Amino acid sequence: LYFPQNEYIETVYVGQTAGTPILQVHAMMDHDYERPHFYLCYLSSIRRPPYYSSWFHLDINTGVLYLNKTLEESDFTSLNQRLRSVKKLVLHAMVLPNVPKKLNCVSKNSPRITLDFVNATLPQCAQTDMKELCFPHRDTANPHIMENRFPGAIRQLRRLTRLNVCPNYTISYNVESDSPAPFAVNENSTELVVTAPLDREESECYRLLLVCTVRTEMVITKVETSLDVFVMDEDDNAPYVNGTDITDVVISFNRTKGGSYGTLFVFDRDLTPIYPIDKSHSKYVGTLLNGDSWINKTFEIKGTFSEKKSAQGGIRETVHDYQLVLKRNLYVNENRSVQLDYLVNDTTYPGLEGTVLLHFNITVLPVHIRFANVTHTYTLTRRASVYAQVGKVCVENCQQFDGFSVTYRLEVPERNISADLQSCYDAISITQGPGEMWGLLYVNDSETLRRPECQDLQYMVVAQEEHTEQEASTQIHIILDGEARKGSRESPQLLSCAENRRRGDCESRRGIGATTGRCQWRQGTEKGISEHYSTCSPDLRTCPDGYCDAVESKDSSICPQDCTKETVIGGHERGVGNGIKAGHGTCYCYSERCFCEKEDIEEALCD
Amino acid sequence: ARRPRPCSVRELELTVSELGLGYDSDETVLLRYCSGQCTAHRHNYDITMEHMMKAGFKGRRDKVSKGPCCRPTAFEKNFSFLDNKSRYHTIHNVSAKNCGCV
Amino acid sequence: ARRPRPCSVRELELTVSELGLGYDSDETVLLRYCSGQCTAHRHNYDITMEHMMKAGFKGRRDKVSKGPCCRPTAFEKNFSFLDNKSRYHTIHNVSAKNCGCV
Amino acid sequence: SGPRAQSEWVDCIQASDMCNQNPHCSSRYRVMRQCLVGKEKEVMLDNNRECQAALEVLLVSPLYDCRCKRGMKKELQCLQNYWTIHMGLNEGGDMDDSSPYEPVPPNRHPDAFRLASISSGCPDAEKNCNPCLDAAKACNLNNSCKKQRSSYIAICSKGETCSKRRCHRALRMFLDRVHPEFSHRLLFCPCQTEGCAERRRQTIVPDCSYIEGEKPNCLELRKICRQDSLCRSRLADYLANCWMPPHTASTCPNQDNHQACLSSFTRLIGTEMTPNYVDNRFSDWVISPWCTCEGSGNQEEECMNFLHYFTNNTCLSELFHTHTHACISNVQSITVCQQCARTFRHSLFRSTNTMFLMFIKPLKNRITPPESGRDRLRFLHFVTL
Repeated sequence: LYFPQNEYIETVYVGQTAGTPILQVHAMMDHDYERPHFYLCYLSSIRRPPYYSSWFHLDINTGVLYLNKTLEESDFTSLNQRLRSVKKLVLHAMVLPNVPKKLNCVSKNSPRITLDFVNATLPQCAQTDMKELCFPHRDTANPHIMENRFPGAIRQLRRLTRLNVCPNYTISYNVESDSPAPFAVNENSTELVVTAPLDREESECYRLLLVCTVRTEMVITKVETSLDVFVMDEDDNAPYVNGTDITDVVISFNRTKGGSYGTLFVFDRDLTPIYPIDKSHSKYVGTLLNGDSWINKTFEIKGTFSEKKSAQGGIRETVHDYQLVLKRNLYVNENRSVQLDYLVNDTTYPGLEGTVLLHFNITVLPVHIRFANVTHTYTLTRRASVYAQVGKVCVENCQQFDGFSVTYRLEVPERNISADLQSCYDAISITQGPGEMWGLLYVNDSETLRRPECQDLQYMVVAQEEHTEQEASTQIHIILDGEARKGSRESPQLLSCAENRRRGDCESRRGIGATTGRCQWRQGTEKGISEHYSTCSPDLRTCPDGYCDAVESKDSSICPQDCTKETVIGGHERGVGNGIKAGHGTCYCYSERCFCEKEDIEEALCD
Repeated sequence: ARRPRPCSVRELELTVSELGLGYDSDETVLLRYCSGQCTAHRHNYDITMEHMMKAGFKGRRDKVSKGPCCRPTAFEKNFSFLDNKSRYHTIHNVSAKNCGCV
Repeated sequence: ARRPRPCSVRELELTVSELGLGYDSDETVLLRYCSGQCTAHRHNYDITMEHMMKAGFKGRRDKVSKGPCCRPTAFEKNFSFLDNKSRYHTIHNVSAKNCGCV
Repeated sequence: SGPRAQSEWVDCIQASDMCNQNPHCSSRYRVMRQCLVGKEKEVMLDNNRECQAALEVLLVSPLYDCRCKRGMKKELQCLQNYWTIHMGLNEGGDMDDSSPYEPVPPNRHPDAFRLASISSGCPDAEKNCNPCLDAAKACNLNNSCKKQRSSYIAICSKGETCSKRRCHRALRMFLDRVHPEFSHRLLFCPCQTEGCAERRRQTIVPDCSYIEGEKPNCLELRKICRQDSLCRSRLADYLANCWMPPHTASTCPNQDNHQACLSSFTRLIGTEMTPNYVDNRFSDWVISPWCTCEGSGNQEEECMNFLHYFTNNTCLSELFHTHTHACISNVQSITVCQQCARTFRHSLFRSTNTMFLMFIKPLKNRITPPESGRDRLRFLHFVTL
């Protein structure tokens, strides 16, 4: 048994006599053998009922609430509700299929009856307009009827407190709706009745038009009001697959823990509420059917669901999507094919077909660590400064790798060479940022670059995969161009190119990280704060590019535009984490802080 | 002639765009800046520096300040505003809270 | 071009008479003074002041300092000497102990 | 007896002190606090004899009738004391709470005039006037407002690393310390351009204070709010001062007291139930907490009813109507299930208040136009020949 309505509102007046009907509560059957027994009960924690509850009586069979005593003015004043010209009497009703020993209100299914007690007498017929006669003053809650249940009365249309106000009026009701709806009015009891079981998946809500006809000798008046009747969902639909229940998944370069690789969808015409969070999520349960330990150790299925509207009729339904997710990183040499079966079970569906079986055909391909068979040749001027970037080395497909790491190292191919020549190879080093799959070649010792004996440098770059130690190597050839100078010494502390604020200074000065030996000027063109601000850089290919790479992070003066965490004065926008994403005019940096300001700056002097 | 005003906080209402920092915002800000004379705060050092500047600094070309400067001694913490593209920015140390001869 | 030297303490040996304070004494003093660049210590305030000066201060003629000044942040306490007429004198705050951009 | 005069209310800190000075009351007060600790409070209240006995004593103590003053010192402690008693009395279920704050005094002087200063619209002549920009300018020229505004913006606009909790606290401090003349003007400036409406939407720095990942269900958000004394109190106060059931004559409670509604709406900002403009529409704007009624299952109507406290609030929308000729987003009740609208072949236009109904051919024209509000009552009179 359940109440289709969780709130009833009516007004009571001084002078209304004992036995006066006030309103009628209704209960709907869950099973046809149930017979409702109605009781008043008391929700508030003090088990003692409010003292005014004795003024009312709820008929155990009909659910009609009557006055148990005539309401006096003293009753009104006895209610210690300050500030109220209309005082509120709150009762709760309960329905049981039998007669209980002890009445314990369960708040979830005890509709609240709110009676506005007015310190005045019931308006006479002349002062009662048709609306008041036909329908309750304030809109009460809309009925909610569980689908697949039995027909029955859902609401008393007649305003019971006004039954005898206009004795020579005859009041009748009927119900209309635009599209066919299984509702009617019981002319004898003036109750609105649902005449057939409802199906939420067909219609979630019926908007009815209640027509109250008031006949007097001379005039017929019709008063209409609309009423929404909602249909409550229960799990009466099995899950189904729309299209395919099988998907092929290939795992190759990206084999990282947490990666998702394939999705299958299961549909359910029923609802899956997200509130309350703790209860609603347990409805669908999924189980991996394979006993294979490798599969259990490696994969999991992540299920999420969302509500959508059906194409036909816009009825709410649920889509569950199931994604194959890696539980761990896979080694590069993992190479196998498996089929994963996942049983989805709609745990609250009573029928037998409450499950759907999903199939993930998984192919894990090995990853080969190899260089493209191309000789990598780089040209580098002997004037390059320390930390100048020479180039990037990367095994094949490295940009798509995830879930494992590859490290790079330089090796000198020729063994039997003089110590002098051996030291030439100190000129270049390789480095790698955290999580980066490529290596960056950079000048490690600029003095060596300028030694005449150091001509062309041939290195072996060896790439090694972390777990399997699979290796690959390739030869790189660095051609040193420009004039060698014996014993030339670089000034011990190279300046940061970023300190220069004007093109002239910038392009005339050496700077740390400068690939050509000289700093490079970038001229901004836009007004205001722009990502294309003017600045002086060691290498415009990599600085500024919004990314503090592995070489730049070796020394904060190489490319403060990308790496600084210091204060920036002037109009600017910070990069994510660090650096200057956008600046006003020219951006330049000293060790303590950076500045972005309009270009035409003379030396700032004291006055 | 009127006695030159001593170093003190002055106020000027302008839009954020008019600050010249490159931000494009029509919001207004009450900019407080320092201006005024500091002659009354000079030390022997300043008199010596002025003399050295006139007498030529024994061949050196160092530039020195001829006297105390009227400068902010404290800034208003920060000033936040919404620019004309509905993005928030916060500028630090743009408006003087107190001024002094330093 | 050499990078402009930042604001720091500089030293110069000269006689007391050369201080330009009017004392006549051949005793020598190691005068410490402040000189050098303060551009690296500017605030948003200074960039704004500079912009205002160029853009014309909304009709005002207030003079403002365009940036931090390289100034003594502490003085050597005092310096005593015997002048050429064998009389002792003590001068205060004539030599900088520390310098800073303020 | 009319509403109690302002000074008559005992605040719940004084009431708690008075109870603590009475051994009979203080012991029960301690018991009650134990009863409400932890998740089992419903069971404890219903079945534990000691809890029930304690509640009976406290019902006749000063704690039953105490209230809190908005913005009072130790406001949170006062509210916690209030809920110690009233949490136990709440009828359970999803009934709306009564406000723990002192009732708003009757609206002696219609505040339409004062509202004019808050929401002064644009003189039609001035094309690109932007009342929200003017509000920001006014704030920036007031030392305290500028300082407080910069403070919360600096905290709330830290991008990915912003802390919603710290941002909410900073917003509450701004709204507590700055005079409503400035804060209300920033929040409720009437707009006639999208630029202005976007600035208005940005006032509370929504990326940090409002938007957060996937929207929770509104009933879930209400549950979370009710677990926090401050949020619960301010939500109850908002409903008390801003919500009028759809078909009642006046648009605002307390005799059309818009100002009281604005204040209680503003005090919701910085709690879990922080409301904001959902987009930069300037006329047909919608205000809502960050939540959805999707996934409400069988409680969609209850969820929509709760959401309507914000999205269909005649008191809030009325506020701007007089100043901005904005079309009221007086949406009656957004039909809870779209399907209802279709089955009955009538449609609610969001921005106008007109409804076309299939109607029985009248012999005489209507007596009274359909009223606003959910049960559109229609009177058709026939004279029997």
